[in-house]
Amino acid sequence: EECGRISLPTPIVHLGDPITASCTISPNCSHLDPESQILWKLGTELQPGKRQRLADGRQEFTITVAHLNSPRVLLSCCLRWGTSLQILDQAEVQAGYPPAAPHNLSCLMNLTTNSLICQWEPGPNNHLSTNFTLKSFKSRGNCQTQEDSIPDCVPNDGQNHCSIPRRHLQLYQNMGIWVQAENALGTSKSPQLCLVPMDVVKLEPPTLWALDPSPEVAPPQPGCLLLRWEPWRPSLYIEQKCELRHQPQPGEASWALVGPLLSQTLQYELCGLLPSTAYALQLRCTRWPLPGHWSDWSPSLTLTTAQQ
Amino acid sequence: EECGRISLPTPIVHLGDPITASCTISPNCSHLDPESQILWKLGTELQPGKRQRLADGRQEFTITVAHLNSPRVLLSCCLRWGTSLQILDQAEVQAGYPPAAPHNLSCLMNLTTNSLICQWEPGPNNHLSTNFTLKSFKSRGNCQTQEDSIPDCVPNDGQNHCSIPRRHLQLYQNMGIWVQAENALGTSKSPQLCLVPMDVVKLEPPTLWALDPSPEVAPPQPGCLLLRWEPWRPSLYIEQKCELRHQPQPGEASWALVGPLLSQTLQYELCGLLPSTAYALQLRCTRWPLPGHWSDWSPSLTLTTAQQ
Amino acid sequence: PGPGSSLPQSFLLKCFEQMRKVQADGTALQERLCATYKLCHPEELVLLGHALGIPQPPLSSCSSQALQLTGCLRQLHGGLFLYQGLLQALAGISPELAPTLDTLQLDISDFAVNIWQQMEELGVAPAVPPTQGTMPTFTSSFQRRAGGVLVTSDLQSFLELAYRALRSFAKP
Repeated sequence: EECGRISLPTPIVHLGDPITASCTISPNCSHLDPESQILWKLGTELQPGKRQRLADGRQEFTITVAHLNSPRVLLSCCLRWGTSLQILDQAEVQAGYPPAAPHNLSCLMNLTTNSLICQWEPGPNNHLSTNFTLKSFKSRGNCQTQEDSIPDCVPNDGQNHCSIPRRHLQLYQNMGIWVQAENALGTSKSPQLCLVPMDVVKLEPPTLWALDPSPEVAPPQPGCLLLRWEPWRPSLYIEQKCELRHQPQPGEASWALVGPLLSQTLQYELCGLLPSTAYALQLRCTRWPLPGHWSDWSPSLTLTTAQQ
Repeated sequence: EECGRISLPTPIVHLGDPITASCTISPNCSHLDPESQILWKLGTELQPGKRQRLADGRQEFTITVAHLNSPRVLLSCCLRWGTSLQILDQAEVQAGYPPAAPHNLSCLMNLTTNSLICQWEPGPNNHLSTNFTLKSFKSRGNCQTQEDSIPDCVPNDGQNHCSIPRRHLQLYQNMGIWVQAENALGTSKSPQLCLVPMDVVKLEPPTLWALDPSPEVAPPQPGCLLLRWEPWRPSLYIEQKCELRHQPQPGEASWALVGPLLSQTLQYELCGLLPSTAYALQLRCTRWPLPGHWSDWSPSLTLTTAQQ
Repeated sequence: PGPGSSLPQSFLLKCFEQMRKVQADGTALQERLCATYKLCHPEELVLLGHALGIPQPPLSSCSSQALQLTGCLRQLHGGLFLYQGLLQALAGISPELAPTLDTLQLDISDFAVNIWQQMEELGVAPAVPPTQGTMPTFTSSFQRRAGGVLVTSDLQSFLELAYRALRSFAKP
């Protein structure tokens, strides 16, 4: 037969809130004589319980913790038995806060993985296990009305980003997106974004080459460099503009910017540079005139201008 | 209505074997007049077909390839139609060999992943999609009789190793293990291993430290070094022996070996070395006296002996 | 003003981008059908096309002789809707080609939605959305691959004509 059984109103409370637990001692607990003392162990601290006799003859010992100030407390109902303290039952009480609203939600359309990748900041630690879900729906207008729902995107454990696969997206239509955070004490929602996936496309960097002098291509003037570039191949169908930056090496001087430039150029002469000087050159592109994000800068190309 | 349909006795044959295909032309194929010529396209090579009239009025054109010498052939049944050659049907014929018996099967018990990892060599390419399966059973004796079967271990695509998880293993019992290879033309089996998982345990390397002189520890004699080491923590329950190797730096001379040594030594004085010379030191351990595999050598520890 | 001055610039820019994407997807599918199955020329599959009964959508209102905005948009949408159905009928073409086929279908459906919404904004959308007619049945993997060659080839010419029509609508 079982001697003690703890019951809790709820295993999870707000941090700082009170909690009352009761330990019911069954009458036929043979080791128990009426005068046995029941003690509560709160974490490692011993506290007496308030004794009550129930109608059915069972004894009940209650304890009230005024403010539960640690996220996890072990509560044990113990019986003093000779010189030892016997643990009859144990319960775990968790304390925390309802989830704060996730913030800084932002999304990028990734054409390599063909998915919309959204990330957010979860907000302060609420001490409780919290599930984040990226929710979204397709919408005609500016996301006031929901046309078709999109399956929830559940991030891997502990991660604060999620990828919505291509088959759930309409790349050229508005969609409403937000993050929901949920734990035992409540639910919160981030502000809702309203975006068109293709308008948040971020391209991979273009490729920049030096143009080697050849019969058709005259060598560059002093203080000039001959370049050519090509956008990232999978984005060839997207109209883009690019910008070039250059910096004499070693790189104390700041970058100089040249743009806007066409996204595809077979031959470009960059002039106005110092003669016989090494330059680091980088290019980036963005969808244009339709909206999009700038790609990262291409890897640095280092070229040296001709002598005077 | 369908004009032509290819039928093959089998889509997969032995490399070098003959194959006969037939293309049946339906009578109501409106574009077909009795004299139309049916040609076979074997890969890119055109060949005439032998014409036969079937009882039900349909025409059948057959082709026999004496020796199918390439692993994959596209066979097309074509109709000369005006100036063009119309493809009526196309079949894919594969040719290869039954799988060779996998060989060099070996297994190691990995205490980090807590699984028995077996690897093998698949044998020559048989040109056909081949499935490898690691099969095993628990056995009392020397694997002649099968007590309990163990679920098949199916490697990821293209990999020639597989891990049998702990829950399927009895670490101190014999088990029979072999690899089965199967493709459309047959099945083959590797020779069977009979092993006890713990007897093929391979430990992670021990950790080797220099023993810094301190009040309790006198500085080492010239030509000596003070060391201590500890086996890999998760293997502390396993009785082991170790061996040390050292090599003066820079390392032209070969390694000198010292062993057997206890698996755990709080203080060890290594002598017989050249004074004021840098030495690279490494340690490895193995389960002992029970069988096991040597661990890899520990990362190199470089110490310099005192002056004379 | 030109026949299409009522078409917003952003709609046209999106259309051109979507068309180039669908054409790129179509080319990818054609290249793979050619590389893997040596099915490189639609002309070799004309007879089979007749036998399978692969329909070709009308685009008369988009031709230069009879260019008409509403009619062209409706035929463009109708054609895209038909191609969605045809590509769906090709499902099971082969494990290697399935991803390319899926991308093509998704991009065509996105494009069709864009056209439909623009027609609604212009108040010229058909009262009843189109419903798919009977599709050809492809009874073997060869027929699905041959169908893939024929459908993508027709789709490329369809898009070429539509691109030129929209280009002329874009001129002020």
